[in-house]
Amino acid sequence: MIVLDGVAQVFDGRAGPVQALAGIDFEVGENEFVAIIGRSGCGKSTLLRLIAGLLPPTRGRIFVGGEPVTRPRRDVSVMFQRPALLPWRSVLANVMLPIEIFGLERKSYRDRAHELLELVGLRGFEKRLPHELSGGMQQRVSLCRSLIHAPAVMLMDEPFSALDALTRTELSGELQRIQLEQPRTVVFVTHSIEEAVVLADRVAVLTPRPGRLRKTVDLALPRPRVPGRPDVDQAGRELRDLLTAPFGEEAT
Amino acid sequence: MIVLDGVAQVFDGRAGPVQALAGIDFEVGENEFVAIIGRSGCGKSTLLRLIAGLLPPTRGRIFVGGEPVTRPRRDVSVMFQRPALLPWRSVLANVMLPIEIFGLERKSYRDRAHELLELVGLRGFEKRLPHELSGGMQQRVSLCRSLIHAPAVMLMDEPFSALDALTRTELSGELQRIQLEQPRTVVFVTHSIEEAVVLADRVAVLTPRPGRLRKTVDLALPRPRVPGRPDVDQAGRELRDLLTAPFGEEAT
Amino acid sequence: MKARGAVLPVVGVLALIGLWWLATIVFSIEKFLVPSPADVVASFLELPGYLLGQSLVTLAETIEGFSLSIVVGIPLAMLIVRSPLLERTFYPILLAMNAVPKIAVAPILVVWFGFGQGPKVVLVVLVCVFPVVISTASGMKSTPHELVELLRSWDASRRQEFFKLRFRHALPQIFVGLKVAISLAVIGAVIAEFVGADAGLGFVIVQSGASADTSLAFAAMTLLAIMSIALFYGLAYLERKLVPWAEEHR
Amino acid sequence: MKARGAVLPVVGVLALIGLWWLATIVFSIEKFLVPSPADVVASFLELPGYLLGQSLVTLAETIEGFSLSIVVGIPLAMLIVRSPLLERTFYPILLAMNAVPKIAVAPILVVWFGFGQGPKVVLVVLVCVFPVVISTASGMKSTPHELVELLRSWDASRRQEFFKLRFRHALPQIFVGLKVAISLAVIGAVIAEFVGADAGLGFVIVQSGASADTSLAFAAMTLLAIMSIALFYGLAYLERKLVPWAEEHR
Amino acid sequence: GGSGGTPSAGRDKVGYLTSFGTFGRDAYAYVAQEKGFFTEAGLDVTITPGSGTVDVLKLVAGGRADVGTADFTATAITVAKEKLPVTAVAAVHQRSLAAIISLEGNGITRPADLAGKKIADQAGSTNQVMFPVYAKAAGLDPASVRFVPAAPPALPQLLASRQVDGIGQFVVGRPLIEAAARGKKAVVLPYGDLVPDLYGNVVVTSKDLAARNPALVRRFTAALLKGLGYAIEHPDELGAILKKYQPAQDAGVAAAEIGLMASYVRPAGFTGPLGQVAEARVGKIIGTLTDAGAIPAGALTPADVVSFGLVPRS
Ligand SMILES: Nc1ncnc2c1ncn2[C@@H]1O[C@H](COP(=O)(O)OP(=O)(O)OP(=O)(O)O)[C@@H](O)[C@H]1O
Ligand SMILES: Nc1ncnc2c1ncn2[C@@H]1O[C@H](COP(=O)(O)OP(=O)(O)OP(=O)(O)O)[C@@H](O)[C@H]1O
Ligand SMILES: Cc1ncc(C[n+]2csc(CCO)c2C)c(N)n1
Ligand SMILES: [Mg+2]
Ligand SMILES: [Mg+2]
Repeated sequence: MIVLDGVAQVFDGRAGPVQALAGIDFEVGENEFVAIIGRSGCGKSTLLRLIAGLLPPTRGRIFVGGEPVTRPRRDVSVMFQRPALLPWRSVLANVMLPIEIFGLERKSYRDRAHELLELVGLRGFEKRLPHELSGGMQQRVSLCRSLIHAPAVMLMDEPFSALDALTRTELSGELQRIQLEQPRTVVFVTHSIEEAVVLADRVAVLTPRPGRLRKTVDLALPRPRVPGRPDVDQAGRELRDLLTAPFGEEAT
Repeated sequence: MIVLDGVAQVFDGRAGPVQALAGIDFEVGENEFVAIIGRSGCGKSTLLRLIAGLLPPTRGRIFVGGEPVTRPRRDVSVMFQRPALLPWRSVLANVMLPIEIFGLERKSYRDRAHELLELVGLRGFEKRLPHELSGGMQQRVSLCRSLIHAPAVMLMDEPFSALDALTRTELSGELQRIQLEQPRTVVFVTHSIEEAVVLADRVAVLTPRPGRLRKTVDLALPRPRVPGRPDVDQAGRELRDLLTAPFGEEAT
Repeated sequence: MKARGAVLPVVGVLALIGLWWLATIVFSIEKFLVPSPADVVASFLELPGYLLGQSLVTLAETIEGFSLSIVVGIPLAMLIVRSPLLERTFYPILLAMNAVPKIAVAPILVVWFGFGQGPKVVLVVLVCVFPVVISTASGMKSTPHELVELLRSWDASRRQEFFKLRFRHALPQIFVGLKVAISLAVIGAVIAEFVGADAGLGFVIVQSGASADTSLAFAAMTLLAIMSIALFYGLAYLERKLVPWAEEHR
Repeated sequence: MKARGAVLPVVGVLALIGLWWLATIVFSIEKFLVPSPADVVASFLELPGYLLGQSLVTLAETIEGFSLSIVVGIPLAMLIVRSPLLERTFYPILLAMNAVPKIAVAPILVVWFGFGQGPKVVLVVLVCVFPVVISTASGMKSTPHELVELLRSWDASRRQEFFKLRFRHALPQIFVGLKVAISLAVIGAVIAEFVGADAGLGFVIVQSGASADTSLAFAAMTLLAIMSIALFYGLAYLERKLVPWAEEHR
Repeated sequence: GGSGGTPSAGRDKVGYLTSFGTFGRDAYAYVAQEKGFFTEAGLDVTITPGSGTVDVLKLVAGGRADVGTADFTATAITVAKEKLPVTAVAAVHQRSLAAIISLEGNGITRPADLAGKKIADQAGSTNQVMFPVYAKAAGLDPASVRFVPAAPPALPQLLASRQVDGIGQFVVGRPLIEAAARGKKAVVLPYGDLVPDLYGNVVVTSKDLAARNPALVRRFTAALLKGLGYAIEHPDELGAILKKYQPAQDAGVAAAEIGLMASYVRPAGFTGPLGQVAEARVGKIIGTLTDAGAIPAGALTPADVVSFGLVPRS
């Protein structure tokens, strides 16, 4: 579904260029759930923006569904690292925004919006403005917005980073359920190994800046997975050990 | 050092009032490190803003160092949940901002700023502007800024939420080391039980909205603590069980 | 902002009038130069109906021209924001048009458009389209990059990017432009009336000027000031209705 | 924005001149109404030294008045932002002053300040202080709440809040105000020169207007346009130097 | 600047305002300056272009200028209505320059042709105020002529572009109008032909200065009138002199204007000294203005508006 071929990204800043990503060759299969793990600043968000067609790569080529990516596609949805809510829109109106943009019939999606808000624990907050919400609540609104329509590819950038452990577990459980019911291609950036192990079919580990693909780990554990299950926890420990181990030749 | 006496907070929004905190009675001793845990939207950030004197409580009284809090104090520093960097200032200039505000001599703090940036892995980014940084890098700049001077009280709102597991562990280790060398009163909001167990002398658990003090847990484990040490992990498990258990009469 | 909110502006205006009155007395300024508020009120009371009628003429021209400026200026600003090429090409033209003193152009407009309302409305547009364009364009350009990227990620059309995002984001700044423009609009209408009109407050001012009836001229100018202030607060009211989300929480 | 960046504005202006020329030919507009660019250039070449000298007079008044507006306007805006009380009291006064057509005030200013540069500078200030104040105030008010709270958390003084934060945040909007004001400043100087002046481009326009020497009037207006555009781009250049952080990344 | 370059030691400073700008019709002041008449009179004169009668009167009354030139009719009305403390001390034009100017082909050759026509003029100008008087003298119903107000600079353009049939002008405006109309001949209908009593411009000063320093006022008036006399006798020189002080002016037009003006400064049969103002005539003008409704009855006496003691005598 997604193919990255020799992708590199260099940003030109005031204080000289920054190499964010270098020589990424990577594929994500149809309906595969891939988690991306890597140290802060290694280029995870940049990678998502490249796949989303929001940024042309400095080098290399990117394909989604067999077509080269030149601009954003409607069947690819992005949930950004920051909530990016429109400050003048109520919670509900923010969630409904993609529906408006796609010109879909609002009425038929309004119930879904309410369901999603209920699911993430924001019932009763539909009419509030973003600045009246806590950080985690804003992130949950952003999550609902990215789930309101059913894209073929979902790119999610640390979707649960501002949430408490409990809500996090609940929501990652929900995400797993949705994925089992209606499988999609998901690229999911996270800092939580536990989350990666519960959700992902495969975990891609990036090296620190410039981000290269250090390793990918297949997780062939039966679903639904829950944290605490011995095999899940075991996979988590292995992944953690891998991450803590010194880098080989790729280390900066 | 910090005393909260019957503190409650109600926000008046367009869509009616929201009770964020209700009847909080709580004390933090001098040089005590208290971690606050609670579900998203339960009022943790609001609690910090109240202690910082940025918001007058709807009900109740707050004291810091024996004096009632009516406005922000310079010996209390806040690290906000969002990085809140000045977009036109370079990384270094953002870190130096409190020094400028306090009218302290810049030269003598510049080295410290460089050290802190080095510590959080931002060496070489001193001259960049915030929008050239990744989310986690911005958060680390904000962390350096809150550490540049030595306040008596530090209020930290999910300081490591945007960081990967490794950086997180490193930085919480650093924070522990600093706290051992120069003890301060710290109120530390976190969603990570592991972090709370490693850092805190005491963990305060809030109920969901409206936030009430559900329980406080003393952690009398020897320092320095590292994750993976059996007693630390054990405390973590206990805390997690406590959180996952259904609420008593306080449940919403 | 209810009843109490109206007290201070009134105090401010009363203070201004008091100062003016005091000045005419203390510096014994001649009436033909600066009449006292009493003279001005007396002048108004001589011809209240006539003066209000003339005010309505000026008001109509002002509102017509101002509305037209919005209709012309906002799409122009969008074009400018959309294409840096158009920006670089159009801006200097706009600037050149804006740089010409309108009083110097007014006679040409009269020759072209005759003595009716036409040239007045055109002049109002010429005077106030620039602040509308520049503030709208600046407001739309300052839309946070992350929100623009959000809409782009959905492959939103340019139109959607403008109307659902940039325009809404720019509203506070657009209103600053409109507030500057509305005063200019009133003045533009008056200037146009200086040149070839037989009605409107500008005409009253010229005519009273011709006979050094300074009190009458001041009465007309006071009516202009009232009109201008009322229009400004009308805009401010509209702004509060349209941009209710607290200003600082952007 | 180097050499290539200058091409488009030049193209725009040339297109404008071309259109103007074409119009004078196609509609066979009489020279006394709208002279062709050739007539205007000929008019300029008759008295190049004189006209440039008059331009300098107007330029000096413009820059003096404009600078004074900044010096007066920005602190005023700070007062307004600082205290809603002052805002509600001052705004109507400012509005009233802004609402009065300045041409009507010009003679009074001459009586008070004499025939020198004084009344011209005062008029320029009266004309352009309002956009400066309103855009500065609006820019400072729109500072994100989280940044204001950050500074408050350090118990920063009001002065620091203004200079380290609000002012810097408002700079792009302040520049919008300045860009609107600079054109008004030029026009203000010209209007002031209509009355009680014996130098400046405004004086040249009055003289030529009354003698139906439209080519000369257009030459003067062209010089004004050039001056105005140059000042505008000077401001734009200053803005790029002072606000280098990309506009959208706020 | 308008003042001469000679040192001003020991001379009295006088600020002078022309009636409107620095056209040929007002250029005699520069002649007096250039020919040294002011210096001879012990005066250091600064010439500033005025911006119309009312502004001149205000500036003189307010003490910003010592002396100025203004239309007499407008001065009388202004003094009567607004009690401006100004007074006339000499006449520049013995007959009013006010006129209606039209163009050949507009169907206007004589005053009676004005019936049913559209005339543009500055709001409240002398031409408009005095039109009923002129119309009556011409046997015309004033109501049959439609006046549309327009700013002075627009007038020639409105006429040339045929937006209107005629415009209010001074007779000396003929060269300008013909220049603007490119080839077409102007038709000039001077009010003075039918209403010969009206004065044109007069020299005005403040009542205060007239009382305080009458000698200075006399000296100035004499020197200015000497310049006026020289100007109408040497129109060719005037163009060059004006051009020297005001480079933007057209020397040819200025010479033509002053040439046309000569017979209004010194009309045929006029034997009095330059600048003369006759009390009886002023009384008659006031009567006419009162009849025309321009000033309230009994609001003005000749002495209110003219300091006959300062007026030049032979
Ligand atoms: N300015 C405000 N206006 C209205 N309601 C507010 C405001 N700030 C916070 N709230 C409400 O107060 C409650 C607590 O918010 P707070 O930000 O303190 O939560 P939190 O515990 O920090 O959550 P998180 O973990 O998601 O950051 C929320 O329900 C929120 O909607
Ligand atoms: N617009 C930009 N201009 C310049 N440099 C940039 C820009 N965006 C990102 N970078 C740089 O690219 C690198 C990767 O950034 P990116 O945001 O992709 O990191 P990340 O892996 O998402 O980090 P985090 O976990 O902290 O969010 C960083 O070094 C950052 O400084
Ligand atoms: C009463 C009166 N008439 C005319 C003018 C203005 N003015 C001076 S020269 C000129 C002729 C050029 O068209 C005109 C109209 C005035 N100020 N006052
Ligand atoms: Mg990121
Ligand atoms: Mg929070």
